[in-house]
Amino acid sequence: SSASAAAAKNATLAILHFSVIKGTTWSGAHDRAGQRLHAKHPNVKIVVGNAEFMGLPLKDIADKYPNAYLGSVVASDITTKRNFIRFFPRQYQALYLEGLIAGALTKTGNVGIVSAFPNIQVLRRTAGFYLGVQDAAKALNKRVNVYVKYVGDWYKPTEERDIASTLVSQYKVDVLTQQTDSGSPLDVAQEKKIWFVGKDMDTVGFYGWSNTDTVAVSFDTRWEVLYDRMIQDWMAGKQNPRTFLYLGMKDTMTLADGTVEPTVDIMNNKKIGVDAISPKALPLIPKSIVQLVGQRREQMLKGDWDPFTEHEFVSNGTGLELKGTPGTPIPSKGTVVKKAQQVPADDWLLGKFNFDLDGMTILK
Amino acid sequence: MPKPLHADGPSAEPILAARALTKRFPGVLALDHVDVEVQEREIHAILGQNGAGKTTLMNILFGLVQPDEGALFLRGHQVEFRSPHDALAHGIGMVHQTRRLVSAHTVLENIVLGHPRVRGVLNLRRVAPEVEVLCNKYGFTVDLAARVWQLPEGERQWVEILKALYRGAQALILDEPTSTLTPPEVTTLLAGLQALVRDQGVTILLVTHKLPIVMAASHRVTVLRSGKVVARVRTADATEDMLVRHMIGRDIAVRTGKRSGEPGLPVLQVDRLSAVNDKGQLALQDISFSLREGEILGVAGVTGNGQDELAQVLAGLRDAVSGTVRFDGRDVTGLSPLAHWRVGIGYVPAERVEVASIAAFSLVENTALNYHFDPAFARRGLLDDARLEQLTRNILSGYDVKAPTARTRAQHLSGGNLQKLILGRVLSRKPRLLIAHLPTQGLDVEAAAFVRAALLDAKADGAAIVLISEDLDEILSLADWVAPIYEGRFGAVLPRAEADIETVGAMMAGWSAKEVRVQ
Amino acid sequence: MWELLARSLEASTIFLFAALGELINQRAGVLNVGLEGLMLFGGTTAFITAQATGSYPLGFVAGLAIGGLLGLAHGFFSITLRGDQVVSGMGLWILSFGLTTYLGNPHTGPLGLGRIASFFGLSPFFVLGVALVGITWFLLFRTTQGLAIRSVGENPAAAEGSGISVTAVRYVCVLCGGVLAGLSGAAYTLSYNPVWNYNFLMGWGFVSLALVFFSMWNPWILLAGASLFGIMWQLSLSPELVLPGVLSRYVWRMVPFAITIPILSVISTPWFRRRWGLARPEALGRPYEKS
Amino acid sequence: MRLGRYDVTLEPRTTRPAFYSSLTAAGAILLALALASVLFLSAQTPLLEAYRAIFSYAFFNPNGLLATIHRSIYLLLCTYAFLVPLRAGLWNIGLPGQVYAGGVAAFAIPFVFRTQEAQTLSLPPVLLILLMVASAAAAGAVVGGFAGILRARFQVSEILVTMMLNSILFWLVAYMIKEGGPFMSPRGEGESFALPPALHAPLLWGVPFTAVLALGAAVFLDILFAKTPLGYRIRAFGQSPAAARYGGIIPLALSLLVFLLGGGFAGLAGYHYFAALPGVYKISGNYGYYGDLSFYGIISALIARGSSLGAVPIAVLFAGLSLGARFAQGELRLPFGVDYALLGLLMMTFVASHVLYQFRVAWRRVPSLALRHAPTQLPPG
Ligand SMILES: Nc1ncnc2c1ncn2[C@@H]1O[C@H](COP(=O)(O)OP(=O)(O)OP(=O)(O)O)[C@@H](O)[C@H]1O
Ligand SMILES: Nc1ncnc2c1ncn2[C@@H]1O[C@H](COP(=O)(O)OP(=O)(O)OP(=O)(O)O)[C@@H](O)[C@H]1O
Ligand SMILES: [Mg+2]
Ligand SMILES: [Mg+2]
Repeated sequence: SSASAAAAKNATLAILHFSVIKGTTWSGAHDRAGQRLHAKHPNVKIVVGNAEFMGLPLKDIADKYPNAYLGSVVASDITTKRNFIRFFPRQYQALYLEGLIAGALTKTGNVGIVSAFPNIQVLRRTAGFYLGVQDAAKALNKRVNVYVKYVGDWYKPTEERDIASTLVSQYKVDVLTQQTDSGSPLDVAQEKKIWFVGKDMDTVGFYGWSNTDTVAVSFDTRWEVLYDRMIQDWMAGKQNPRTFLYLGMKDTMTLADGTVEPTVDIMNNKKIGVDAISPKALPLIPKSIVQLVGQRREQMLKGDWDPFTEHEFVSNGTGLELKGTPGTPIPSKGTVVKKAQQVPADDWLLGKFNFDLDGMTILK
Repeated sequence: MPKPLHADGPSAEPILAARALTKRFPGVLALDHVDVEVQEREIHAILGQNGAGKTTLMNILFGLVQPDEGALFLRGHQVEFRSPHDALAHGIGMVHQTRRLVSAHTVLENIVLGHPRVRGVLNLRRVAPEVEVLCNKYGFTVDLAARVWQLPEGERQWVEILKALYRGAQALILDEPTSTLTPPEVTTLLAGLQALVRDQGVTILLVTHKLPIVMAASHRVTVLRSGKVVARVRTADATEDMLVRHMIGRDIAVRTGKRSGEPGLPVLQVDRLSAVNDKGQLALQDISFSLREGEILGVAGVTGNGQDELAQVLAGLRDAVSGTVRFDGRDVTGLSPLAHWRVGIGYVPAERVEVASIAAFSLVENTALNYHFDPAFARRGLLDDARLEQLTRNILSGYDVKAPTARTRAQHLSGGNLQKLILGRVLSRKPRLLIAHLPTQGLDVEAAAFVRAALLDAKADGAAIVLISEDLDEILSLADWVAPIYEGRFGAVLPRAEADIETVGAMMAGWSAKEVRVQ
Repeated sequence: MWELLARSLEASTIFLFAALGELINQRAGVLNVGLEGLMLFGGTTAFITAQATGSYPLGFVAGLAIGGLLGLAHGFFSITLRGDQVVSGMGLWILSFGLTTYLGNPHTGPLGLGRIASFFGLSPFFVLGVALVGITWFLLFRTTQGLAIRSVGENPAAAEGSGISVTAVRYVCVLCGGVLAGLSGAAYTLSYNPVWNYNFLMGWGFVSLALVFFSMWNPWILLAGASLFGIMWQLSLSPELVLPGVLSRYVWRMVPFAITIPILSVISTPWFRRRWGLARPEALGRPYEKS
Repeated sequence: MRLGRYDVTLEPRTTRPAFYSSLTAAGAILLALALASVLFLSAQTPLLEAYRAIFSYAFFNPNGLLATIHRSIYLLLCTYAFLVPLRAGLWNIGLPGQVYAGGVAAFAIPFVFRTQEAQTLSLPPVLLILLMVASAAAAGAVVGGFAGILRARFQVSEILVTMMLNSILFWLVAYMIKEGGPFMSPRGEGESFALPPALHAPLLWGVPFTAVLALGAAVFLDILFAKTPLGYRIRAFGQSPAAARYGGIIPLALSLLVFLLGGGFAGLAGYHYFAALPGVYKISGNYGYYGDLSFYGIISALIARGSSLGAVPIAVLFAGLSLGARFAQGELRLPFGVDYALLGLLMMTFVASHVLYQFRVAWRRVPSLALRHAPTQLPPG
């Protein structure tokens, strides 16, 4: 999880990430956010570090520090307080675009996801990707299976590699993506000469991991957009004017160098939009799909379209049963959880999305 | 570069000479300007008490230990041995006080180990005939493919000698070669050594503290005392008395034990007892005997014939596979070691450093080893340190243990003093049955006499004692019953009166009672 | 299926190299429980070097060298200073665990070099591993040098008395052991999973250590044990290929480690030792003092 | 080694003054800190600032100090878990596994009594908390005892068994808290359900009561080893198992006992971290990090040379150092892993000091070859 806190008049933004590793996709993006904010708000002290917490989640200490402004990434808990905000980027929008590309690229008709373990965040993002794959399949009139194989943890590079390898060798996957944090699945894709679709960050552009011969496209999360909103609120003397920030492609910020960037976007080797598609992959993707990618992206940047609104949600009967009272059981297979064209509530997406979409194959 | 020993013809120079050798160990001056000269084709005995420095001297001659001062000469040429490798290259072989064979390897592997001519790929089939030729020459038969641990002790000794000879040793150092042999084996060995000198021109350095052996086998003697040479004599010119005086430096003050009365009630009945060793082989078979208060059973035998197992089973440290041990009429087979202490069975193991004491512990803490379970030494759940210290002081004074204080660590005690402390500690529990395994091994004459007297005292106080020893003289002087042990069986349990040294010696070598009588 | 098997065998090479080195160590009487540390350090150094220079050979050289150095450090402590070998081994492990975490961290992520070529998907290291097993076996049991090594591990005093330098033999063996542990680490980070992360072994070194005990100090049994363990490890990651949906993936993940314990117990029973002999080097873990 | 006319060797010390052991411990720690400066310099961080950041955060910043105290308790309990078997000559490197077991067992109590669903208590909270403490200690003890019994019964290497148990329990925790596992948080975030406030461990001056356990145990263990028959038996067994057996000590019982006791302490450490720390009160997703951290317990026990009282300042120092290093890392933008590096350096200097402690360097003149003339024959007598 991640948090920002500013103190007194001379504002300080502290971004604490608990992930042990720098050099992962997730933490790397946070690190970069700190740097960009530092450039944009030179008078605000920005501290980024691996947080050592012997306890003390921000929610609990919020009352103790009424003058601080605290926030935390949503994993699924969406409770908030007066000076405690929750935030998350709408990564599923970029994932939908990636799904379109992945669905178009596969020749074997098998797309694989190396995933951490089912939780709301993972299930929701995977759903975005899956809808993209299926839209591409429909448009191209082919069948595409999406296989999900869980590692059991966010960061287990060795296991991630082996699970990726198994997807390729046993399930004939020729487009691979991940819902984990290490570079192993990417490395497998490169080794097996199949296409890879990236997560959280443009690793080709920022880490130099691999190249566009392997990475067809990636999506990039700009946490700084979220933090920037919070800094601006703080400097305007407002604490938590909203309950949560759930920003997507239509929400942007202007960086110190004048670039305007949306919260999430597809990106690869520092190129964005349709240009982000690997030059080597581009000829392999039917024009209609490339056009569709560009069109949907434009619509989402404007806020005119959203895959989760467009499509209906049909449960696969798999996912994650949420306990507690009242619990949220996994909707049984075939259940239409949400009708097409219906706008899903943000708190439902963030706190209740607990199933896979119909047609996915979850390997157990 | 001096030539190897065998490359030279006869000469007036001593074949091997040590000049002004000095060696210090932390706290001990082991050798103090020692000069030794060994002439070609002689058996040269090095005589001395425990700790006189014999082994240290030999280790220097063999390159295992480097002297602090002094030098070695081979036929008048100075040499420096940085390791046994150098000594071996110069034709010096050594058979150590403690067996130095790899027991997991075969005889042949042991013989070729480290041999300079056997290099690279190990082709034992090519080597075997050569070794067999050597065996035939000395009239010695051994299964070259046998693993060393399967051999009896006497044969192992020969394997070591064979190994030295196979390497072409012209001078052979034998450190206490007889200490683990039966009397008949000793006779065979000495005859063999004499033949080596006579027929092969080998020179032998024989280390021992046993006078009869010196008198029987050697040509000349060098006597060491406290690291100094105190005498050099031709054996022909020497008497046993004279050598003893050189060795000890004065007359021995021997303490004698109390005289005991008649034996009392039966204490121990052992019935058809069998046990296995750590390798799972039957090491003790059908042992039966009984013992009364005030009696000593002497178990005589060469190490490795089941003595360890016998002592351990009697002390509760090893399970019997069959048979029973009854103590005071009660079946104690299979009871825990602690229960054995509690009922009044005391045990003085052979391994005084490894088993009977804890080197890093103080003497008081070592005393607690036999008292930590005793309610009389606990107060409110804590060990009664003051009482333990008092008891330790009593043992130190009562058993003539030389130690700075009761808080000294056990590792700072010499072997003899440690043994007296252990014996005193065990006897302070007033055991009704005492198992004493090799209680005087490695002790000098005085300390050994003290220990024997203490055993007699205990006997006079009514303890039954199982005395396990390799020293036949000791057994014959102390025991009421003598049981020669060979390969895990008692040859017989003889009353002292019927036990003479030849009979027992023969039985220790595996002769049955019948065979002995026929002889 | 072949790919899965090939991958399993590649995993087993990691165990094999390290365990083979440890076996040589132990045959000479030196116990190094810090195997995992040597592998971590060797692997990390190899990775950083290969990444910096872009050269696999240099990476391997660096990994082997650091493994050898750490082996010698263990040797200095346990042979020359006659220290407690467990203390030294544990020291090396924690030292390596701590330092590699720090040193390797900026390199977290994929290596970024082309893959080392394989024969029909089979790692060349497996072939090398099998060859090394054969060589080690021949060396230990069919040469005089091997006899010397085994004697030093059984009864160093006897070996010294036969003109063998116990110290020299042990140093050579700890060097070999260290180099092989370094090779194991390097094979891990350069070939098995060329993606660096902190504490990447997660106990594989300890499994290797256990394998030496399983092997009864015989290289061929070691090869079998390592292969079996490699297969078990790989299957535990893809249980659905064998028993779909039977147990939770988390339970499967425990299996390879869990199986180690009963095997260790069985081979430690007196029954087993009696039946199959006590192969454990007699002087294992005991410092040797001359004379 | 020869240097000119002198032979330089390392010789075992015959006497070891008592103060020497504290001196070497202090030396080892100082040396490790000095070596750490290489890390700071290589990261181009001003040295003084780095050390200032570490120490001022760890011991003078109110938040840092509190965290240091919390972590000290954890490290101390881990230290005992290693120290008790060590006194019996056995190596318990299963601290992480036993910590995990303790955490899982502590949470089993509210799980069994269904408090996590209803947030209502069927039993008085004090009783439930006691049950949690007992169950954590018992679970740690069972995991430790398992290694102990294998060691005693079959001579199975306790190092290997405890290490395997670490991996097994790591995945057991994952099983319990993730993917619909029994203890999964109601929202399935990869961590356990949170304890209801009534089951939060009571605080004394802001510090959980486990502090009392940790400090009490230091005194208890010190008395145990110095004065009681049991402590004597453990020490005797640690020095020489053969002698201990000779003295009537039952190896099986003792190996089992020290591992039960050690495991129990590690279980308590698990309770402390997961169920007693203000703000945590759940098995967090990063529980693996605390497994790694428990290895500091090995070093503090070794540096304290098996003294539980001596371990207290060392554990506090290590707690502060590891926290301070993490803080400095964020503050001064040091690379990740400074705390791990410090752990490694401490271990290295410990092993070095271990040598210094047992040896001294001896200089001796190379033997002169000037010989006295040797008389060839002494007159007999
Ligand atoms: N490695 C060593 N370290 C310290 N002291 C030693 C060492 N080896 C021998 N000593 C001491 O040197 C002295 C001479 O020992 P040495 O073994 O040479 O005597 P010995 O005459 O062979 O006695 P024994 O008849 O008992 O074999 C003894 O006091 C012994 O304790
Ligand atoms: N390895 C050693 N390290 C330290 N001190 C030793 C060592 N060996 C012997 N000593 C010390 O040297 C002294 C003599 O010991 P040693 O065993 O040689 O006695 P000893 O002359 O054989 O007497 P005893 O006949 O009683 O055995 C003792 O004080 C002993 O503590
Ligand atoms: Mg001697
Ligand atoms: Mg002596």
